[in-house]
Amino acid sequence: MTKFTAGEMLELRAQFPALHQNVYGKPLVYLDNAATTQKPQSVIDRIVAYYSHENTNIHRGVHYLSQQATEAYENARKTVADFINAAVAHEIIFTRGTTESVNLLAGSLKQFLLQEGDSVLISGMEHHSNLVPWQQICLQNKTKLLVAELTNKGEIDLEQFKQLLSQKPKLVAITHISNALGTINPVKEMIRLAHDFGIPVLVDGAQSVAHTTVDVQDLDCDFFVFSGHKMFAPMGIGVLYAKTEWLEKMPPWQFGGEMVDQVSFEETTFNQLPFKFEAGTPYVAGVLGLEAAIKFIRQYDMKSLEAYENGIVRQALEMLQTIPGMRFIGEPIHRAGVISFVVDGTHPSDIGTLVDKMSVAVRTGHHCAQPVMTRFDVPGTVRASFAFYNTEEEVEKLVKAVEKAVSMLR
Amino acid sequence: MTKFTAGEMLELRAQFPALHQNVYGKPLVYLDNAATTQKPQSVIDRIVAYYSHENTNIHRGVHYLSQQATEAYENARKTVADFINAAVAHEIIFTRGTTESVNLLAGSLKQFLLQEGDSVLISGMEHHSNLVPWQQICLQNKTKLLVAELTNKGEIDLEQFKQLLSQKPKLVAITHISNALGTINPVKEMIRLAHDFGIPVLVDGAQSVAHTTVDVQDLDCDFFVFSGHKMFAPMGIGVLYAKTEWLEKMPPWQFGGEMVDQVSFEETTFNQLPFKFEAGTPYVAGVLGLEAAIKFIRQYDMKSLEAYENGIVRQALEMLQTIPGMRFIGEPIHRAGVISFVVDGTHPSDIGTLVDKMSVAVRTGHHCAQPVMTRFDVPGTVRASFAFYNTEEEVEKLVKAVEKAVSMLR
Amino acid sequence: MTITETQQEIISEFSMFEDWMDKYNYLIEMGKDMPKIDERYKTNNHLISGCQSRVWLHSELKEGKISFTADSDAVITKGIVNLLIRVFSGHTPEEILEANADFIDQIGLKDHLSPTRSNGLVSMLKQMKLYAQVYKLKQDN
Amino acid sequence: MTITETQQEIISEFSMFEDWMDKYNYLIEMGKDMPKIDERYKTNNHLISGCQSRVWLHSELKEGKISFTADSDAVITKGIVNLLIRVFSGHTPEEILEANADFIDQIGLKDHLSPTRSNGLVSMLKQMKLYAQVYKLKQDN
Ligand SMILES: Cc1ncc(COP(=O)(O)O)c(C=O)c1O
Ligand SMILES: Cc1ncc(COP(=O)(O)O)c(C=O)c1O
Repeated sequence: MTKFTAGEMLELRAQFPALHQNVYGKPLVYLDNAATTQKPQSVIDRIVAYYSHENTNIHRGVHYLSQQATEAYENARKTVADFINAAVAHEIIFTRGTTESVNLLAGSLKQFLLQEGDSVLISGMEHHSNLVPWQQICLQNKTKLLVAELTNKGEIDLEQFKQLLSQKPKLVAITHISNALGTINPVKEMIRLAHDFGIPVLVDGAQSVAHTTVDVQDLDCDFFVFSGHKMFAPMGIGVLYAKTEWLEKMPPWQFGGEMVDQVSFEETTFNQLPFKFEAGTPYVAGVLGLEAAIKFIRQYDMKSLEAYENGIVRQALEMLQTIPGMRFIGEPIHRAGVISFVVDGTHPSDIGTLVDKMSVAVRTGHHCAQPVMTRFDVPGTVRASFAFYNTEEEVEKLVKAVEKAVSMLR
Repeated sequence: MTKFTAGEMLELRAQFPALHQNVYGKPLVYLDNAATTQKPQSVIDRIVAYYSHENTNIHRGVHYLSQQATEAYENARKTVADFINAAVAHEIIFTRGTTESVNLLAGSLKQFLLQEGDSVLISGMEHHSNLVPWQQICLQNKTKLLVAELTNKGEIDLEQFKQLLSQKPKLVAITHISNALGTINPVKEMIRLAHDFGIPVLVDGAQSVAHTTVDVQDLDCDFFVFSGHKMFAPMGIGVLYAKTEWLEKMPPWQFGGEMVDQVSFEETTFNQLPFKFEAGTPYVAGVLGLEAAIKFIRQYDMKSLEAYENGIVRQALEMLQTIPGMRFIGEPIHRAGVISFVVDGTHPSDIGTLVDKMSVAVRTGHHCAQPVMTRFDVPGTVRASFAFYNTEEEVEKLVKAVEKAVSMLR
Repeated sequence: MTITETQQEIISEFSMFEDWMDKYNYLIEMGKDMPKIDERYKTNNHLISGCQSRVWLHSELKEGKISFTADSDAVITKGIVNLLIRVFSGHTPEEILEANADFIDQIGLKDHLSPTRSNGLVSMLKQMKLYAQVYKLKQDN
Repeated sequence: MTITETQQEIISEFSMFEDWMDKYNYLIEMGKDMPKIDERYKTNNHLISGCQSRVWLHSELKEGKISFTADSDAVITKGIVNLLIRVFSGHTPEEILEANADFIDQIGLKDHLSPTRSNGLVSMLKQMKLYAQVYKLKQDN
């Protein structure tokens, strides 16, 4: 593993135009990366090139532009498959994002897998997007929702998880990395445990793809979902990965466009994989932008990026904890680029408002994980979330801003 | 109404970079606009500006960028509402496109409107995206699918339509303009007829928004759906318009993200309109790109654009019909920018392949409207589809290319 | 003092601040100073939705004039509510319904006014006007 | 002639064409000249999916060698199928399985080879190899 020098980091950072702007007259310190990441110039350029010279509707078109764009689109699918090491390209289904991926899966599985009396197992740290779809389907199909509890450190209680597995839920749906706590779950281990009971596992990778190398075959997960916009790609594009055997069993969820084969008023037969699941005109520019983001990341050694980012996060934790009254929500042993905290005697939204005025962009609130807030009995948290383009200097600015905010509020 | 001069048209056309490129060494003649339109520079620039300086996740964020982007996003909703004259902005729900809009509607209505023994009325010229969702829901819910038949000219048989209405279907779903035939349906009249029976009407506006002024209050439709990419906006963004009274009755369809209000493991309450229907991180860049496209169109007088485009289409029809064996599929009295045809003794795909080599991009096949092909007993058609940036010269090139192709094939 | 006069007074107070720090310090001050709401009104019924922090608002009509009391778990939010109360409390429903809240803009809190702002200043204003509307209807009947 | 030799022959034929017109005229020619398929094989069973035009492909094993016949409703497609038949017909399953179809690229029809191309040249090739595979399995048993 090669270590990144500060100079190399600045070069990488220079490629993100949105990071180089002033807010309230001072340089923006962008620490809301768990919500969405900024985009490198190469991603922006790819979109511009597409709309300037390549734009067309794809599949079934015989004309030149359509042929070219179709090939580019399908090549991008291969790039994405490689990126998470899917066995074949058709296991990559393009969606709008993590939320739609989960909804697609839920909408399809509920037709044959999740029936009355069955159960689905999630964890206590799920984002609403990997919670509410299951909850609602459970309500519709009279299926039971089982919840793996969290320890005080904000980790999944593995013992209780194992007990819940013995109730034989039909599906386990867990997040790889918690956007509210920063916890990295031992998903590989958890998948092994679930598979011992013959239970398929969905991993919500929204927070992991930008921070660590993902290998779906090594994890052996049955389903994996993520969003482009959280990994330096455009908004509006995401992925559902599923093992072929599942995709073959799953009925389609949305209808129309390229996903059909033969249509009469009486019946419709559906197209082969992956098209069966991609209804309507595909978002070609988004898919090519996602490919550009992957190519951007791949220029670097992911392990080095991860190590650099972990260093930044460690520094932030150390400095923040010197602030009197600092309470971290989530103190997992394995943590990715998210730090959630409250400060005794202050409200998270007040801190957010004040540090914003000091040009530091953090998020406050429940982070779409209200049950986590309930579990830790806080009205919300302040969340600083990092990407590999953040610097030590920015960490210092964050800490100063929080210190100042706290001193104003007390 | 001011008439466009040829010079003004060239100025407008100059703003579309993708129209100014060579294919096989000759200038591209892009006549596949019903599949997707090209984008003006202002739309591309808007996307670039967003990702370069404004990119962030919206709603609930207290920091500066998030506030700004949230406001921009909600302002764009107002622009879209104005564009189709919706009564209030929250009647605009952002989706991925027409297909998703119809699926959202179908997925929501099936929960309370379309039950066993009920029926849904569509027409014989629907795009698969406004056919298969209803067909599949009918299959699931044992609802009947009624189909308004087409005349030999490719128009809806209004007499039969009225008879079908008297069977009291629960919903009428019809296209405004047929992408396969070019027919402009008398939707205002048809909505009036349906409302006389108390039946709500969905209008598929995928082909109309780029070609004519749409006023949903004047039409009095209950639902209206369209795609950005067919009206000079980015791919991956679309709209579901619905009257407030319907949106209030409709249960949400996708879950997660901003669409919830309170979440516990036991239950979830949903957010107010329009958020209830927008699950997951919104595609902000797409929405702002759609707004930019609307602003682009609004610089011009829509009636003049329409008149110009109609002139081009008339010219194409007149010139094409001099080709021996030419048979138009669809000869409606009211036609928008689509011409579908076959030439006796030739196969559409052969013509498509050959005119492509002459740098003319048309589409061949069933245009995702297989029942129309069955109705007219053709294996597919050649479809030339126009936008207001096409020129008389391009029409001449199209006709020459088709002539040459036919002479080669015979 | 009329509503407009109070607003003018607030505007001139704020005009003395040199930077955002002074301004927010003052808001925090006002948040801390806000008269306590009766605890029994801190129920879900009095909660204003659309705020990231919780805001409870209570109103009473006494001799034709509305008095507002409120609380919030966030102190800046409380400061802003306190401003609103100072402006609107003690006035008749009609006066409140006619008044605008332009002073917010002029004291540089405009960004809190965005309809999408999660601290919900707009929701508070709406709720106050709603109360005024209800009292007016009651009087008219 | 071996498969490779036929491919070489076709490549040199195509090398004489000056432009795309000549080439497609030749393909059209070959489409029109293609020996008729027995009408009873023009059924859905023989239809190749993934083509915009319909293509029917039939095969027979005679004395260890496969002969292909085909038809299509589109004449350029027919011309391309005819090329494929000329190359592969009359060879053993093993020969067909081992052969590549690189000549397509060299005669400038590469764009028809894209897996997403709707005229389904790839599907035709696949189907021919599939037949060869099946006959080989039958022989081996
Ligand atoms: C009439 C009509 N309806 C629906 C659609 C589907 O639109 P989209 O693919 O953008 O979802 C189209 C375009 O293909 C169309 O022309
Ligand atoms: C863990 C997790 N899951 C799901 C989501 C939802 O992703 P999206 O909003 O892109 O659909 C997010 C991001 O908000 C997340 O952090």
